[in-house]
Amino acid sequence: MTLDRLLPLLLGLAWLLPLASFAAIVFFGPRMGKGGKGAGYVATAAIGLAMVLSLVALGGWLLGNPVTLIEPTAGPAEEHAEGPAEGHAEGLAAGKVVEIVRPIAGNWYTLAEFGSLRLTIGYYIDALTVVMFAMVTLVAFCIHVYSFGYMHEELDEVTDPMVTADDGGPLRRPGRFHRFFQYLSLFCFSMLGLVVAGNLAMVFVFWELVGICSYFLIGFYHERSTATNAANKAFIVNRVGDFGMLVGLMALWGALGTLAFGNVREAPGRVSRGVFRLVRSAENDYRLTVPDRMVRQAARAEVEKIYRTAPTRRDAEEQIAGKIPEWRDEGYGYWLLVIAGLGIFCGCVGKSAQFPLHVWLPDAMEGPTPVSALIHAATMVAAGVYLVGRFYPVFTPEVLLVIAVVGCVTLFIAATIALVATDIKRVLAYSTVSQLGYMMFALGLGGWRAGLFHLVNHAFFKALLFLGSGSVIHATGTNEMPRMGGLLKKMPWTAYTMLAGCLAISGAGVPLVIGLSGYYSKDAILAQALSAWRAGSSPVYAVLCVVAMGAAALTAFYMFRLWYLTFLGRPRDHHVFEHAHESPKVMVAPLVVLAVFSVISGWPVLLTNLSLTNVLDQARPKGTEAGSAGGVLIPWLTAPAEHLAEDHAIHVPASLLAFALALAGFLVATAFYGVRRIDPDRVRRACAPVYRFLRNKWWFDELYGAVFVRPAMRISGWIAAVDREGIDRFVDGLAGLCRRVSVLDDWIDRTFVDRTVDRIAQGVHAAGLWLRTFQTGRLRSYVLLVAVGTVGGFIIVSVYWQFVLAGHGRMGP
Amino acid sequence: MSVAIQWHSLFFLLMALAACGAALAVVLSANVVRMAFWLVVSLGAVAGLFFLAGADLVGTLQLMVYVGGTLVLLVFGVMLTARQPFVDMRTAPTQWLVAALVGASLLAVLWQAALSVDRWAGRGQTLADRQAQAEPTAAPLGLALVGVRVDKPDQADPRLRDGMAGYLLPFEVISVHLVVVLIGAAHLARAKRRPTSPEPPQTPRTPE
Amino acid sequence: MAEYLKTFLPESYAWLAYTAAAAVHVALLFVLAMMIVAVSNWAERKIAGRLQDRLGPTRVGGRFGWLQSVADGLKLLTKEDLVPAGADRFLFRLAPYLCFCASFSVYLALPMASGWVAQPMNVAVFFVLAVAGLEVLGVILAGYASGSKWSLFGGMREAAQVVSYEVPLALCAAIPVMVAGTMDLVEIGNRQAGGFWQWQIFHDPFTFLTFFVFLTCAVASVNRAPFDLAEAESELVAGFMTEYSGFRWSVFFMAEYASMFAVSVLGAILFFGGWNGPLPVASLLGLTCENHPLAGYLGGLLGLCNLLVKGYLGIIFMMWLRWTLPRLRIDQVMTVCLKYCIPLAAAMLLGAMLWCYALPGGLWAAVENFGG
Amino acid sequence: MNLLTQPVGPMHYLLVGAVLFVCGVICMTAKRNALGVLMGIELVLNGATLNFVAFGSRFLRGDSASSLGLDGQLMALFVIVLAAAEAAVALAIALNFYHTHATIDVDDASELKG
Repeated sequence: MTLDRLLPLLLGLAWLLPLASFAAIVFFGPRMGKGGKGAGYVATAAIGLAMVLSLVALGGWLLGNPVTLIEPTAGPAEEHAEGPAEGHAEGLAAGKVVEIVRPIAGNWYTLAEFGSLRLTIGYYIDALTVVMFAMVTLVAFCIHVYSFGYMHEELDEVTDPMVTADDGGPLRRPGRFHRFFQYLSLFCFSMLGLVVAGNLAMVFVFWELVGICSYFLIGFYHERSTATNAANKAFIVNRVGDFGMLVGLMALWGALGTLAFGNVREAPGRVSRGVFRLVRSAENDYRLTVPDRMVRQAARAEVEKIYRTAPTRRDAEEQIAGKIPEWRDEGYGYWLLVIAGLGIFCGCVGKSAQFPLHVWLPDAMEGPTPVSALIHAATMVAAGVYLVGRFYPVFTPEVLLVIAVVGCVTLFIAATIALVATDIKRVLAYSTVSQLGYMMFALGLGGWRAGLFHLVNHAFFKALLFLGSGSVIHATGTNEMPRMGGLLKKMPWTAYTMLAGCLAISGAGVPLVIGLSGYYSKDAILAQALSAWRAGSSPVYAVLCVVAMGAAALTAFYMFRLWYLTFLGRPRDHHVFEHAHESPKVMVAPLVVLAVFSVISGWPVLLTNLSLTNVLDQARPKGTEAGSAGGVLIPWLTAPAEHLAEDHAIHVPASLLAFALALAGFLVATAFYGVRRIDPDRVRRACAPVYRFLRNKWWFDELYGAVFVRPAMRISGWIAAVDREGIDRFVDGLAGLCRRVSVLDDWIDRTFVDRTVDRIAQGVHAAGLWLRTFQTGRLRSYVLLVAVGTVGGFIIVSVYWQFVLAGHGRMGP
Repeated sequence: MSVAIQWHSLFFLLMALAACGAALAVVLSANVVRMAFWLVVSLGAVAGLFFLAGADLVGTLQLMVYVGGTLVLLVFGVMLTARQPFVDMRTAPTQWLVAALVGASLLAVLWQAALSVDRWAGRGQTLADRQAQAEPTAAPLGLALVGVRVDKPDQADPRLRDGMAGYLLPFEVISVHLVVVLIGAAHLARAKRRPTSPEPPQTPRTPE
Repeated sequence: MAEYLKTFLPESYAWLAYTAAAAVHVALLFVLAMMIVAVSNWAERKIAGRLQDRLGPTRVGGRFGWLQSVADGLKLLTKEDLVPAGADRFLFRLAPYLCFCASFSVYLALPMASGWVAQPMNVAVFFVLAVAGLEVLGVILAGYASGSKWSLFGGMREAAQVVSYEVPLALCAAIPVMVAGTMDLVEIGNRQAGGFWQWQIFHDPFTFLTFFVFLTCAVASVNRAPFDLAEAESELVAGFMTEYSGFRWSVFFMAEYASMFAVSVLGAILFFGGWNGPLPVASLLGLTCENHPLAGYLGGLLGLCNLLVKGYLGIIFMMWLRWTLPRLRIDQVMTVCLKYCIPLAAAMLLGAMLWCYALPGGLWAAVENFGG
Repeated sequence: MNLLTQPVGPMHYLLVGAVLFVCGVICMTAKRNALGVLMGIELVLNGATLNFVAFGSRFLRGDSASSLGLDGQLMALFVIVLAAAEAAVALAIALNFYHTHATIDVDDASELKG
């Protein structure tokens, strides 16, 4: 079996296994063992099997497509870029790049065809897909295992101290162990479907499925009003993004007539082009060009004009075909492409909690901690980044700039808020937002590989951090860091694995030699930023670069603040401290596994070309390897080729700078909380306005409340008033009129209709009384009547025959 | 012309006379058991008529189902209810008269109808013709019941020829009908506990 | 035969030929039936004696008392023929003849050897079953007409029993019919020509099991012990025959033996190859019509002997049963029919059907195919 | 009309059928015993069956093309089977009636009188 056939099979199975588990739990969940414990085994087995399949697929991919290094080809950057970019390109293009491997695209099943729209269940498999599969299933498996420990209370009746029941005491409710795993399974299915999806329609479906799972899981403790509010918030905020995504989808579909990513061989010799090859066609050297159909769509007015003037249809078509390059140069259709890109990115903003839609993610921490780890750190929010990466070839430079700016703003805002948050999970949530911002930022600056590399690494260490914090919460029963402290002795495994996570996220390592995973990816991002600064002609890039660097320091600071507050120092709440204990093995084991991955996932395999970055690079969209420069709308845009950032001139300073900043953050945090040289309270008082600003999360919630929520409420109040005063009155009047008419009608009914009917009924009654005399109740007289009737009928028919029909011919021969 | 005596006709006459005579006897006998006996004779003679008409399967079935099954059941019923007052139940002479009148008029109509078509007289055939036409009917009938008509190969419509014209559906319907009827009859006729009190009978107990 | 006779007669007397042929057939069959009755009567006494560890008839006609039947017949003929006062005289007199007619009519369609049959019939199996079932009418009428409580009970029991047992009997008969693919008894018998492994009882496991159900139902349908409730002498004096004596009583007796033999022969033809012996002696010796009409005649005689032996084995088996097993109660009789025989027969029918579908050639052909 | 020298045709069967039918009707009208009525029904059904067989028989008609053929016999089969079913139910009803009213006089079954 070739890889083309094997991979869809393996990944398809890995994708559908959680669905099977979901279905099984939906139907039989409550009956699976005591309290639904079997549901956990089923779900874990499913995702475990999916993990094995994904790892086999990964192995198969690596065997079938070994990483090969080639000389970078001269890309469009060299040809088009003017000014400083050229110099770099000439001087620095020394490194080798990874050969791009053709993706495997196809359809499993066609759902429906409406005209030219084909809704299919397709796949688009490249190195990114395979790596994502392995990562998602691995992390999900760890989290499933961990959930056995974390959710074990749900096996029995649960007492929820945070909800007051009707009788005033804490709410008691039956456990929902199986339901938790049911949602986890559905979520895994949706996420894997999103990753393997071969077209945008499918992506959208799974996108929404992921959203609904998130909704379910955030609202898992649905008796708590905070949880339901958070679930609603997440759902609604995501809808805002999805609206943009729908706009993008429609723009693409309307202009291109297809939603498939890659080229799909529908029949031998017939290949339908996907979006990627339409936008970056091989004839055009994979350069981003506006497709013909899109140009035509945009230049509809001209097309109609030609049709009106041209003598025949064929002439018109020929004229149009001749004019299309001209129109393209005039910029027709480019806007459409930009809108499509912005729309898709809008969806990603919602899902990946980017500014300005980042507000839902911290609230989503109301869900159980494994959910936070799985969804709101490792996978679902990564979906946005993943989609940006997947859809990368279609983004125009302008869109890329927007992405970079949004990412930059997000990473900065989130990092600042994380500085002052005290809820351990919220710190991590803001850190997640910030890290996602980093990924977007990298992608926007052309750092495709850097962004996705960070995505994978982040999934490992953020899952680790969340699970660790879950372990802490599990042990202490509180989320508030000020009530913790000194837990290092009580729970060493959790503490040290979390330390590994903190180091990883901060980018610790020996500069230029070796480091934890975060070191590599964050380095790559910052190097790309530096590269863009140096390649770009605009100060915007400088600002972006500086902000990102600064936020790196903040990252180190808040992470170590978290760690110090939690694990070091004197116990601040003795009750909590006494209560604390190390978590059970089933929770610790996933922590260790994830810690190992957080440490090593960035390391290359010695003596080979094999490393996560190189494997990811195999999936790099064709035509983006050489970067881009200059947009049609804004001329100074640039996204330098990524291999340029590996040059020592950029890489070394970026690396050192990043390390220095992280170290600075770490030292400051140590000074504040580790050795307590600086009293945090004093600083807080000194910068009270800033503190309040950050403490209130930049007043985003209040801002949205004032700008969107309250006006909406007020408008709806007005509308309700109109409804009450205008429409209701009108309807009431109509009803009154109806009553009058019906009174009249009633009179007519009684006087005329009823009397007629009564008469008829009386007549029928009398006839019945007369007829009943014939029903003697004697069987024999009935038979007699039947016989007499038969004879009579015969006689009548024959007489009729004789006298009426006799003249028209006789029966018989 | 003693040569041309048609044996077939002779036997027909015998059987027809037996059937009609026995039927008349059924009408005229007052004793219900004798009625049953004469009915047996009449139906047996009808079975003979079926054989004479070349319908051997129908004749056998008549013997088996009708005479052997239905009538035994009937006689069984007669015996179950054979208390002396019911064995000889006389009918009023006026009712006899009315019945006879109606019957006679019906017979007149039917008789006239039977004689009115010349083709039905069956003239102009020889015994040899008939014997040449004698053929087994069991297999074609069975095939027709399962939906294959072998006797009508000249059917124009190929869909009908390919078996749609058979009697599969009526066969199934009648089979199910028979099962339902038998179960229903068993349920109806099952022995019930007589209520000892003057109260109306209780709800029938469910059969075990 | 009529054709043969016609050659001797002038054209205008052809009807005489038919009449003569019919008369000969009837006479032959009647003699056969009478012989069977006589021999069975004697055999029954002897077998009963042996089974009860006594000698049975020994005096009349030499050593084995083989003239006992004749003596019995003479005795019965000379007995006074009584008609009870409360009886329905007409039906009382008619009933025994009706009984005998029914069981004798069965012989019309029973072939005695290949082609030796009074009336070749396309639906012979069916006809035999139908006519054999008519015997019950005579019994019922006898029971009623006697005007006696015992007789009426006997008749009712008979009616219930026979109507019930006809169902599994017909089902069991349907299985060999289905296997053979015809209802013509001559055809069924001819298909089993060859060795005993060609007999239909060895066609497949289902027919093998079916035979035993058939046996049970056959015994029940001819009212033999242990199903002889209609004439249960310990409870009903003698059942429907209580009031009969003399010649009429003997007619009932004849009817019983005649139908016993008829059912045995039917079973023999359906399951045991009919006139085909366990080894194909006749064809080995060349006794077939193809060689010479006379040879065919001899072969037919041999077949007749075969069939008589088989039929007699059946009768002897029934006698053995009668003198061995106690009588069942009426509810047990009904239970055996409704709860065991019918479901078993239906299951066998289904099984045989599937077998025919899967292995049309039967067990032997399957084995042969397997070997080849 | 010398029946002995003339071939039998459907007409003769029809006449026999008519006699049976009429006898059945008279039975149904004149007999007070429920089982007598039942027997009348059987006679009527047999008269009808006879007609079917007669029309379906190739034996009786020279023009076999216009005969009912097997259809007539099939109808007859159905009639016989349905008659069996009918007899079973009717007998069950009669017995039930006998159980509840201690009589089988159909004239006593007049509770549904109008």
